[in-house]
Amino acid sequence: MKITPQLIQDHGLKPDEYERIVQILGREPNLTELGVYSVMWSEHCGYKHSRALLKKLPTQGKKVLQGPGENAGILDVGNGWAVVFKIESHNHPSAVEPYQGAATGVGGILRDIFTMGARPIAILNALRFGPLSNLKSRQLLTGVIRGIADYGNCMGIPTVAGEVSFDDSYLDNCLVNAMCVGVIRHDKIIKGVASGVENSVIYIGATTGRDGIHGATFASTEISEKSQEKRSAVQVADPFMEKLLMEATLELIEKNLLIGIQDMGAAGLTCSTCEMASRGNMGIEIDVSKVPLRELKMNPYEILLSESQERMLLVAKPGCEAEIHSILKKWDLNAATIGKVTETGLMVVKHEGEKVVEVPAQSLTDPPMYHPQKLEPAFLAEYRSFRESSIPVPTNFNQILLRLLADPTIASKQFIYQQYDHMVQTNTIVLPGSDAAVLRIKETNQGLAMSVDGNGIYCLLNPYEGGKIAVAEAARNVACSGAVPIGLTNCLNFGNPEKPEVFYMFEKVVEGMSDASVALEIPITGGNVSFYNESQLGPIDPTPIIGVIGVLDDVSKHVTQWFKKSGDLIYLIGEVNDLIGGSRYLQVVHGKKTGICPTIDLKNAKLLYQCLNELANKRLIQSAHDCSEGGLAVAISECCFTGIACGKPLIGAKINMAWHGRMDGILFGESQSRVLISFSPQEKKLVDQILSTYGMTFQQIGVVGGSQLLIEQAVQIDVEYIAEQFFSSLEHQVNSGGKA
Amino acid sequence: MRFSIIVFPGSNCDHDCEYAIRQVLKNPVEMIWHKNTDLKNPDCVVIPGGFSYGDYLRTGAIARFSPIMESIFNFANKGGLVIGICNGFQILCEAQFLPGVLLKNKNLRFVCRNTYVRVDEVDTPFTNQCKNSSVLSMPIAHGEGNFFIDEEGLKKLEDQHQIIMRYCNSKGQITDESNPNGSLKNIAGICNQARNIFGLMPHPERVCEKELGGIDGQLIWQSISNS
Amino acid sequence: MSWHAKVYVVLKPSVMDPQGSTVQRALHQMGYSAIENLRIGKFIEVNFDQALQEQEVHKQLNEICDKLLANPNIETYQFQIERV
Amino acid sequence: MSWHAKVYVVLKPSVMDPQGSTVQRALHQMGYSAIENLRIGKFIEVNFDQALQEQEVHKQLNEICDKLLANPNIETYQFQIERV
Ligand SMILES: Nc1ncnc2c1ncn2[C@@H]1O[C@H](COP(=O)(O)OP(=O)(O)O)[C@@H](O)[C@H]1O
Ligand SMILES: [Mg+2]
Repeated sequence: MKITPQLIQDHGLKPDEYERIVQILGREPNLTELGVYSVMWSEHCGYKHSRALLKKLPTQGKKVLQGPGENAGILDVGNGWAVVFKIESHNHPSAVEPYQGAATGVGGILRDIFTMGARPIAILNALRFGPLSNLKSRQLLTGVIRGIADYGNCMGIPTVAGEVSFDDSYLDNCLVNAMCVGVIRHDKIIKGVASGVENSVIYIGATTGRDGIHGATFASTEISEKSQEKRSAVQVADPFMEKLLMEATLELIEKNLLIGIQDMGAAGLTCSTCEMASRGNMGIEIDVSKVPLRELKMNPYEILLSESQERMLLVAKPGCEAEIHSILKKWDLNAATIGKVTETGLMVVKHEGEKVVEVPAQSLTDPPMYHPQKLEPAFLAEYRSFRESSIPVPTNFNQILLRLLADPTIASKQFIYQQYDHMVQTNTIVLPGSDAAVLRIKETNQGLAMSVDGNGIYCLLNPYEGGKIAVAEAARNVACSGAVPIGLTNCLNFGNPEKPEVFYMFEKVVEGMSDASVALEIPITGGNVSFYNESQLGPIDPTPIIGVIGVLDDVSKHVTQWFKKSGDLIYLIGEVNDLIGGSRYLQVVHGKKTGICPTIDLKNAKLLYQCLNELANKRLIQSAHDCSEGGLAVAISECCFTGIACGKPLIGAKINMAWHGRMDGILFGESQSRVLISFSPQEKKLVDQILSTYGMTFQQIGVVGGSQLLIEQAVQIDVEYIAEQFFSSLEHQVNSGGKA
Repeated sequence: MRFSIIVFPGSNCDHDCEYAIRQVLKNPVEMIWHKNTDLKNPDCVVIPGGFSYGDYLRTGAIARFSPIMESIFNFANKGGLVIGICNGFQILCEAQFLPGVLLKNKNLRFVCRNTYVRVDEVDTPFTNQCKNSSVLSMPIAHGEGNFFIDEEGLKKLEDQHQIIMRYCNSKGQITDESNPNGSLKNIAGICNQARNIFGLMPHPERVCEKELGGIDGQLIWQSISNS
Repeated sequence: MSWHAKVYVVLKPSVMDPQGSTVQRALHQMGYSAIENLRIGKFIEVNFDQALQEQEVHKQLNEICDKLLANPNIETYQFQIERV
Repeated sequence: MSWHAKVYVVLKPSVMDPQGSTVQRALHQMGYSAIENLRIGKFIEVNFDQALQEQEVHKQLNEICDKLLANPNIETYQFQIERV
């Protein structure tokens, strides 16, 4: 077939990119080769617009065993154990087919973890939808949650934490980011590398069908009416197959039978073949007529580009093939030796004896890199010019508090996480519902704390501060649980990077994240970029999602967020101030998505985390909870009642503090780096001393007790009543169409 | 007391049961792959939770044809103890070791949360360490735990005292609000007529350690050990 | 050429159908008030090797329905066979 | 008297059916080796109020299939109506 300009365009390649391919090959590519380049050089696989920036991320650290570049990042947690983790987006597929899209998203990130030899111990997710008053948003939410739940539940991997919020900007383009965490002994770590000439390349797992051909290219364009038609068959999730694949893979690795292994995710067989060859500086030759197929008459183009799920490619150690096959047989999995490692550096594909692809493997993994134009969007100046004084201070604070607690972004996500098995594997020490989930590592005393976080509106108002805050907040969640944050993964969800305004925001967010990562000494071990999150409504809010891992050397020292005991003192660490810019309060109550984004002092944040860690280590505090959306009043409320989700009684509090300014800002403003702690009066001296040592600003703001929440003269309300609103609101709104 | 845990493709609470029995309760355990036929001479067989064969078609439907099932049948016929938890309960029903069936939860959603169950029969090898009418706190995690049986079957279960535990509130009252899945008569666990086969939806292996929020599950394992 | 079978598995009338009633309720809420008795069963299609006699196909179908495709405690089944 | 409709919802041929293939594999292992292409769909039975015209039943069925009973991304449907 002749390669026409139209064909090149249909493959999402630009004319000069095509020229580059011709130069590399010294000839015109054939259609199959064109397909192979087009997927590997798509934005989704090739990071064409983001790579230059991502290279600047701080990825080094004492505990980093594996930074970006492999299937997942790896951190040392001591005692010979390591944690393997990564986050990935499945936004576009989920927007089209929420159930299967979300399920296959979970399947994909799980493979990234167990392909490194680690047993997945936890799944997390971050989701964004349009408002629940919209039928489509409700359908997306319901489908996505079921998809995540069915996959993780069937696999027997607990979904322990997550984050969901709602905003108009995600109406047609929901976000589905899934993160997985696994643990592994150092000596079992294996990589996606091919080496050893003549070693066999083996395909295992599900059969290959025509589903998801060009999925990577699809994820690299905006969603439109047309994208629906452009899709080939929807990828269907088969968690049972993945469970078998996981057990078999872990057994193969445990028995030391493999040189390298890589999952087939985006760009399927193409990607795994050339990436393994390229990482090992080798070539690979495969015969696609040997690939187990599900459909008749598939041509090499289709076989190479199919994104059928639940498949892996592995390179066998010499002499181990027979044992590999017998293990796969035990698990009833397909396996086929489809090729071998070569020294040529070429990716060669044969089909029925004929050579159909011959290209340098490295050229596929080294796509063009762009430095897109950037332009500060005009709206930023507008947001900055917002005057808080233009908002009248209301007086009905009880009602406002109730409204915020019932706001789906703030309200309990119990309705969602009860659909996830969050206890299987019996490691979950802190269940969903506190700032971070805490899991034990069974063979040790240690625990891992984990949290995902992101805040689109801060990044919209001020991308640099927003980027910093995203990192700091996820880390703060982990620190509140008593753990030391040791590394992070991130998923950058943005609009079309070819639009200078979008790219401007992207760059600023990444700068902010980088600076926070350096200042907080939390290296970035990997992540994912999802561009082209746009619809007729324009780009989504810039949404970096940060997943942080923390370590507790003694898991019994973990801290949860709810008040424990009547008579305990309540401290606020951090400042009392009255700024309402960018707050959920301003948005929900006044309908204004604007204002000056809160700022954060990273030096102080670092000290705060160390301070929290010391308080936890010395077992001085009963609870710690960070103030985030909804501000101080919402945070205090949550301390009063979130324990009931774990069978603990609810309990009131009486708050009196030194404050000045506007009461709505005091109660609902979202100043950063603030944490509420509670502790027994006996510990006051020691707590004061530690807080002072770290230079924290703090004050006693109240005492735990009673059945009411009393804040100054402003709030007086029964805890049982607000708890009821908080826990039932989301389910109610999903069922009733967004009416609170 | 020797335990054998059956591992089906898709079982995923097998290691949780193993950990609870071996590490917490210090009993010997064997893991038995479903394609085998040798149970390794246990005193009690455990069919763990999970999604055997992905729960495709119907929960437990395909697992009952595994080679190991015949060995379990023979073992049970000789009076050996068999406990099926969650998916294990579903398999026991599909295999007709226990009467009834577990339908989709009434609200069609998977539910993972703590529940309370009242132990109504203590004269069994699985509950002999419980006090009559005692309330245990145990989590559930299932999409299909809605026990159903026809009227005649129910009457038999009641007459023969085969309904071992029922969902209740923290005070032990059997109420609609405390029924998490629409189960007939709030049934959470039943045994066969011979009382040596027990199926239940809640997960005793998940509450054997304080760190995990409770130790009520130990009572089940201890009862088995003592019988 | 082979045998094509269509198998219908339905819940016995006495067995409640949580899924069916939920769907029916949803449809009522959407305004389809003329709907009643909605029940959800399974529709299984399967081919048999042409070499088999019709009688043998019939026999095998009965077996696999009894053993696997339907649960006799709660379900009944029917099937049709045709040559294609 | 009322209208009785039978609705068949099946996966599009290009869409993978993990459930069907798992069941088929199980049947093969049980010795039913002549079986191929087993696919599992839904069989929905529903009644409509007799007061409706046949045309109206037809229209409503199309609507509820499109909106709720079938997922147009991966499934297709057919139905039959009869008076009972
Ligand atoms: N936002 C990011 N920050 C740091 N590393 C990133 C980011 N996005 C992608 N990466 C890294 O780039 C590499 C390629 O990512 P990806 O294509 O998503 O991998 P895979 O296809 O194996 O999931 C990975 O090592 C990933 O960790
Ligand atoms: Mg990968």
